[in-house]
Amino acid sequence: MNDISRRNLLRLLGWSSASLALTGCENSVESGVEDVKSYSQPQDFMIPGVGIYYASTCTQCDAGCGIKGRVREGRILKLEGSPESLIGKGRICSLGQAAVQHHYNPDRLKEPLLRQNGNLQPTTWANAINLLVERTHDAGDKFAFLTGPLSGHLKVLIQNYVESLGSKNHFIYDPLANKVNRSISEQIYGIANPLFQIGEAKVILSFGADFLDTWNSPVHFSGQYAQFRKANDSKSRGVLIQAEPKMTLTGANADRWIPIRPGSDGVFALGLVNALLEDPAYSKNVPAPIAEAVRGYSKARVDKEAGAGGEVFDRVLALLRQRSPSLVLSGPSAEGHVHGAQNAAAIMLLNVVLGNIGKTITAPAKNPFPQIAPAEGDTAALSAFNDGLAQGRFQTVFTYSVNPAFTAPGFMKLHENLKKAQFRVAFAHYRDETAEAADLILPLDSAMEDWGTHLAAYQPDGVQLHMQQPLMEKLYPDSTRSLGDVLLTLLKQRHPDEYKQWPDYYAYLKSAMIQNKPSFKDAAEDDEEFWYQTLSHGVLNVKNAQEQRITPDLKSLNLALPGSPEQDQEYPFQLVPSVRSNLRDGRHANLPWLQETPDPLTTIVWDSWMEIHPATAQRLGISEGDILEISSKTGSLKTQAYLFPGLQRDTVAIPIGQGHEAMGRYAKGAGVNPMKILEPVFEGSTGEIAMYATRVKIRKTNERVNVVKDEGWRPGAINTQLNRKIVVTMAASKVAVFRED
Amino acid sequence: MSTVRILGLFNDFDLASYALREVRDAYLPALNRDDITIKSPIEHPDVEELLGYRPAPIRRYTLIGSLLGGILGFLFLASSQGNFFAQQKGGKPIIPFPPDIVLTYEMLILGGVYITVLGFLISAGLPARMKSELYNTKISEDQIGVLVKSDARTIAEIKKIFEKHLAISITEEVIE
Amino acid sequence: MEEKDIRDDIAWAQINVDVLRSIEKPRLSFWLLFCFAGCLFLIGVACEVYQWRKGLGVANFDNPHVWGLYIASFIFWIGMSHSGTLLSAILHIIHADWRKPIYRFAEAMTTFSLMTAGLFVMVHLGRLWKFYYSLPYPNERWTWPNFQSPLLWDAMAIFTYLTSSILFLYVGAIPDFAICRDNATGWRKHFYSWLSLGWMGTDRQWRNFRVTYLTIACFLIPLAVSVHSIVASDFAMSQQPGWHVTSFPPYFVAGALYSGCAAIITLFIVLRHTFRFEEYMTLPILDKIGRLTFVIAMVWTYLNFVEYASVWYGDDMYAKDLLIQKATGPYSPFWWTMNFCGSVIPFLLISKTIRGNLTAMMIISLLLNLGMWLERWMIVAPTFSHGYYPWTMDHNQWPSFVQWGMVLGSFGWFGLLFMLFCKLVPSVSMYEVKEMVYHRTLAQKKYAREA
Amino acid sequence: MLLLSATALGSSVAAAGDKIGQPIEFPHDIHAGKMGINCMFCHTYARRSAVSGIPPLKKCIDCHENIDSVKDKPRIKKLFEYWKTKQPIPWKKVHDLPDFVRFNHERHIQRFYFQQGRPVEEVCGFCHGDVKSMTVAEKVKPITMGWCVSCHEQDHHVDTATAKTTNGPNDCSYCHK
Amino acid sequence: MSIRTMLENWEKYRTTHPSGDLHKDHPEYKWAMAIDLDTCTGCNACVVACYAENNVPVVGKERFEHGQTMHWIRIERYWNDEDADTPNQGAQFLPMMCQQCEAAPCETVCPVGATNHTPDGLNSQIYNRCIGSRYCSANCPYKVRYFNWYDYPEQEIAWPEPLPMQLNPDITVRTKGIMEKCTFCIQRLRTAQSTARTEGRLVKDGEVTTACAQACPTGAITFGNLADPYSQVAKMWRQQQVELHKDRQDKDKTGDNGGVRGYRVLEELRAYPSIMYLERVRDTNA
Repeated sequence: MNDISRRNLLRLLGWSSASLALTGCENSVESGVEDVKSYSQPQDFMIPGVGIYYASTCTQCDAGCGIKGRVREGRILKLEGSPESLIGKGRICSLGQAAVQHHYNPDRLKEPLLRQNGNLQPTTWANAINLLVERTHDAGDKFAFLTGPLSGHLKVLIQNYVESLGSKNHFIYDPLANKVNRSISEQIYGIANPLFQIGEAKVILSFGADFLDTWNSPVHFSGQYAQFRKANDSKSRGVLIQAEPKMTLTGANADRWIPIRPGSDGVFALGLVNALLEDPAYSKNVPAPIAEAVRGYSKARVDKEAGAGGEVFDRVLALLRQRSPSLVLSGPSAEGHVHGAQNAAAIMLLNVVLGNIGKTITAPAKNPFPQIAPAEGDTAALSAFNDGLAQGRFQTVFTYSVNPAFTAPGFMKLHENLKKAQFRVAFAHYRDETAEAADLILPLDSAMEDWGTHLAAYQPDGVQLHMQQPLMEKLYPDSTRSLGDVLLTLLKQRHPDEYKQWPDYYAYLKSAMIQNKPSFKDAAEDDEEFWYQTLSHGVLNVKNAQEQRITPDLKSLNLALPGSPEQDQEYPFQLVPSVRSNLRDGRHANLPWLQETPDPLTTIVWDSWMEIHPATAQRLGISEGDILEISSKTGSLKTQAYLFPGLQRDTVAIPIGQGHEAMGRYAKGAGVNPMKILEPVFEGSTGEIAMYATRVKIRKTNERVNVVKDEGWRPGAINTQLNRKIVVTMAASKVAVFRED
Repeated sequence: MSTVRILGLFNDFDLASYALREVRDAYLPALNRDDITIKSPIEHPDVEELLGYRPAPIRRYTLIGSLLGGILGFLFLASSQGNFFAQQKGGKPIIPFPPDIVLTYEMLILGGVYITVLGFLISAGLPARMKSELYNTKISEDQIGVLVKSDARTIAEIKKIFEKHLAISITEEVIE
Repeated sequence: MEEKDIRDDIAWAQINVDVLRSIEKPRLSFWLLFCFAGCLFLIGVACEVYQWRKGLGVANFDNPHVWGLYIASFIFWIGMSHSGTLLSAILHIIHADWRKPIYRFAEAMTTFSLMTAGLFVMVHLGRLWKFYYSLPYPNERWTWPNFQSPLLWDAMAIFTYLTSSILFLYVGAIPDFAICRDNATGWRKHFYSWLSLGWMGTDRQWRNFRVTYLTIACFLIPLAVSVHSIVASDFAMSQQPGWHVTSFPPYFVAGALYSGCAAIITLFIVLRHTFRFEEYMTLPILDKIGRLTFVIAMVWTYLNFVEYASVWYGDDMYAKDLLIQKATGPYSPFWWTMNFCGSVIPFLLISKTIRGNLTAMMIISLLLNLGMWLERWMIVAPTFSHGYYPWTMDHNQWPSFVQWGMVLGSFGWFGLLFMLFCKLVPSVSMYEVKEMVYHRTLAQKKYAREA
Repeated sequence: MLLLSATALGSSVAAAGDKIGQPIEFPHDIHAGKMGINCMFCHTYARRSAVSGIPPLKKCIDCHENIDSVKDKPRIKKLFEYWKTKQPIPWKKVHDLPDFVRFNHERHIQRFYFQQGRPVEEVCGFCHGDVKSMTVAEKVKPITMGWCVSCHEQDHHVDTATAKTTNGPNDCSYCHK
Repeated sequence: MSIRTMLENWEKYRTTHPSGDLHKDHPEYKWAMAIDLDTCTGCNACVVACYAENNVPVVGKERFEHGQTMHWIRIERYWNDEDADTPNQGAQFLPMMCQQCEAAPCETVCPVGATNHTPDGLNSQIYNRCIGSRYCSANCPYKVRYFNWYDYPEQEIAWPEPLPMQLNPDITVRTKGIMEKCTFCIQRLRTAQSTARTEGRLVKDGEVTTACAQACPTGAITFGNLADPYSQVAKMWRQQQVELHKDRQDKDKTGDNGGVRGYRVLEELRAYPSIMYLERVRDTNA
């Protein structure tokens, strides 16, 4: 079916059928009051009152789960996971559910805005396009494009566009990137994103990897986690050990949660390696120099530096010995330090020693389309972009799907540096901080209105291409556009003959897909039919994608870990800018559902808070709701205190994602943004921002507020069950195993 | 021969009762019990000792009232619970006895009280028209009135008796 | 020999004069007081309007605190209503004739506090404009209310109780209306002759009157008991900790009589003072009420203690937790005040001198009622903040000004009704005082004759 | 109380039968009556969905393109104008239940038309009246709750095959959710 | 007419629930759930899914502070009493929504009968009948009923344009003064049942599920028809030896439940909830 009839098919029936507020009036039957409209020319499967499901792809995070959207009377009502997607496997997370609120958001940009004598004025697309053309035609290397992680054909278009301008400055920025891990696994495994077979592992030791909530591909991992936990007669129930300074959701689900000192992950890992190497069974697959290097990491040292020695250490060691295959994961809290690379290396070494490679750590299938392969972001890119701005090298800058003005650490002064550029263009959905700083804001189609193709960076079980298609008519047909369309228009200006064959992005995508038809499993002969198939399934499985194997390479492994830092008297606490699953880097802060959904661990809503351990709080005379002033070397902020036992004693945590000064009614003015007080500390080898390396001091102000949270207010620091049989816990050893029938 | 009505007012009940006793003992042929009415500011049960007992059939009304209230009440409850929209609630029977008995009990009392009051009005002859009768506002204050209705001759007799017993005032009126 | 409740040698005419004085043209002070009550009532009305338009949220209810002062005050006012029945019905049956000068206003209290209680049921509803769904009327939809719900029993019981006590009050007042009629002029003449139904005090009328009055009295006693046990079952029938208590019905009834008596003392003193009823509302009578109150207070104290004990020694951990919470949690100040006012203060009534001291009695009676009001609140509120479910337990919840406003309003409303009553109905039963005097003189004559 | 209920009924009945100004005065009498077209030919959603919806514009056009005899009639002209602009016709709802009432066309038609094989005049007409005799459809039945119940409480045959009968659901949550 | 109906069905009208014979109480359907607390990670996907499916309004910070929230399903997080200081075994999560009790305390007390037990074993809430006495919530042991303290549809925060376009037309949007709660997505159930009836069959297992169960990333929530012995949920209840009509399961009488994890929250209150939880598991060797 072509685009035109598709639009008819999505013609709205009119809102009259949406149930309105239940009025207090009598239940009298009306006649001739409300209107009822009908499709003028529907497809025969469109039935009023019956929902139809269209396949698409979730763009809320970069995991790229396949989704199915329920459409009724031309309105997208709800999203479900698509069972055909190998990533989501029919499941969907809270972020995905809330995507519809991005689409219907009252604060969405409804018209292009142009900065005229200081403030932003409405303008026309035609005008905007002309401006773009004229300001970019001789930009050359003065042009820079900052985007988030990309994949699929949009990536191709963007790259082509940047090239066509003769610029090399396409920066891919991801505030929450796990770049350090990627580069180290590149180095050791030869693969940036190996697959973690969580379902297969019998024991998982995770260093702050919040794989159930925010890390890599949470929905997929959650599915695996279910298998991991399930005991059957072939395999016992998997044991999860989480070592991290601040309890993540994954940590909250661990059988054993170990509050290690921030940054000491490597020490702990090497301690285990060292202990394991005493056993020849393990030492055999480790070269001598490594064994030499780790010799120093005694249990005592682990105890001293990581604060996780003694009986805990033995338990973990015993488990790793008894239960194989195991899996050791390295998460943000391990890599977010100056010596992040060493931490990661140590952790991966542990995997090698335990012989998990090939069992629980496997290689993904080879992606046959290098062009549309996912391009992942990192924070070094932001630094580079920022430096360019600072030095005035970039005159024309575009931004898309990132909000650097909000997410960039304060010390970068990015907001000022942006001003140095002459022409700033933001492709955006909201008037967020970056858009506010731009000269031209171009409103984009929402994810429910746009076309696209996606390839996931973390792609389990073969290679799968996800299609994104509109789930309903554009809400603002004349004023929002697809970035793809815009880029095509711009590219046509540069290379008319190359691009003239495609009237719009849709046509471009379609032809591109049909071109690649041969490489997909059971693709239909007829092109149109194949296209229809593509849209109705939403996913395309790549034919016999090439298998890969991992051969660990331990040469040139840098394990030089610093000793434990001496106590900093002035800034006694380590700051953990924790990631909230609902808000992530803050891009979802304007979704009311996500703001109102309590944070799983603190149950706080609509605000920020600082987590502090009850014992520490008692020592400082801090009680829940006290407004605290948290200051680092680079800045300070004020927020409410929440007493949270899931913390290493001299650590405090503030969630990322709140503290917007713009973006919309729900986001604006809620909470604070810890990124603003990060110290300028960078990871040694990759130059990533060391997120966990900031030290802070706390001052109790005399203000006080009620913490707005879902758990009831009761005397006593933390919420327990009062010995009532609400949540009952059973020891794994007792659990009876049932055969699947 | 015309019927005459006479009202004698006495200062207290003793005088009135003496007068009555004498009227009673005079055995006036034309006079019967129902022709004599005592009007008093407070109740004097001993009037009946003088003039013989009279029935007060209130309790019969009460019985009927409560029975009606109870039976109809229960029927009403059960039948409205057991209509087409019978909905199970909290696993209890749709026609549960404890609640229905509580409500029946209330309706029983309701019926009882209402009908009793009705009975009172009927058997006490209320509301009554005052114009038709001899009445003196002193009665509601502190004096006792004795009202006798009979033929002129008897009345003459009675009038004497009243005067003998120092009636304060005596009013007469001829009916038809 | 003990002093008399009331002088024997009051001239009957004098009684009329004294009492009728109270219903003559109101003085300025009356109007001032009347306006004050009116203002209180208007506050309540304003709050209701606000709540109606915005929703119940403005009253600061929440989950789990879905009930609050409305229900507490509802029980309080229902409790008040029991005084009248106690004095007029129970004492009537046991021939305690000292009740005679004071039962009339007590009965009025019954009626009016029932009307007030009714208001609280209304304002409590989330959709007041749909309250008629709860009435059993035949309708086109074939739907009926749910007769299983104790709230329905409440509605039924209160309706019965209200109408019956109104009838009782009215029937008992007919002879007095006749007196008013005989002494009134102008519109009052018509008004009272209409009310008195042409009562002429004939022997036939008196005869039936006596039987009727006694019969209704007999009905009222079980009715009053049932009403408050039903209010109790609003709680006892639910299965929340702190409510699911077998001893609740008697406990509530005792509490009701208790607060009723206290209220009588208050109004007794007020009326005696304003209408110069020293002759009728005499200190000996006050003394008797004082003793009665003390007895009931002790009954209540006992039942109160029994409730705590049964919880404490029972193995219902939920109820026990709650009890501990009441004594130590955020509600503890009120809880202790409640117990102090309810169980300790009445011991003052032991002393005869205090029973004879109007000011002291006034203060005590007010304190007792404060205690009783708190008791109702302590029954309703804590259960919500510390019920079965740990997650929703929430100890920092406080009623908003809307709820308090309505509580004030209710007192205003009661005041208005009662003051109107005082000016339209003789608040001392004249004919019964006469009876009282008459019978005492008879008795003395007899005594003299025998001596 | 009886009076109350009476008025309740009265009001709902009073609402019935008043003419409604529709954008196009659609002649049911011609289509259903004169031409004898089955209701479900146009109201095609009624048997497949809870809401019966309104026939799509295309439905009208498909036939009327080929009926030249009436092409010049004003109503048809208007119809084609809508078609040209692809604008849906703003019909007025004739039987508009309150938003908290959920009537399911599909179930009723499936059971009484398909499973019991009764004629459409009876099945549809039971609630919509004798449409054959109307031009613009009017509300002629009360369609109040009591009216629904009066039918729900009767036993109806499940289908022609068996003698098994059931009455309509008496559970509130079937219509109110 | 009513008297006739009453006398005809007298026997039927005098029976109580749960009778112990599930098929007598619910010949066709008895919707029930099983929630595995070992795989529930507390990720809140179910909560948002419920917001999206059931037109649940957001109330905003101020109202939330007053405890006037509306979420029909909430994730509860408790800490161990033992290791409260350092939660070595993590937190304890529990998704709590209306338990659809067989003998629901809320039903009996509603003055207008706005909440009833449906033939398919649900605890229905009839919004347009509710007058807001809030007795049901007062009597609910789980406190899972949520009251519309304000006219949320009118509140600027809940559904400013064009958010109303997302509202699910299959269920009513509630106005002020009305009680509401989890309905097991009754609109989905009714649709499935209607389709099944048209095709002259019963709803198949897995044919319909609730929004929360459908979203749950770990599949911790199993929903189905308990009256169908072959349904997944029925199997789990059997396997876990939990019986609907018991207020104390046989396996618990021995003190040690033999490693069978099924239990129901506050079972001893004899409300007979329709949701079975599977005990959370922790490995003591770790």
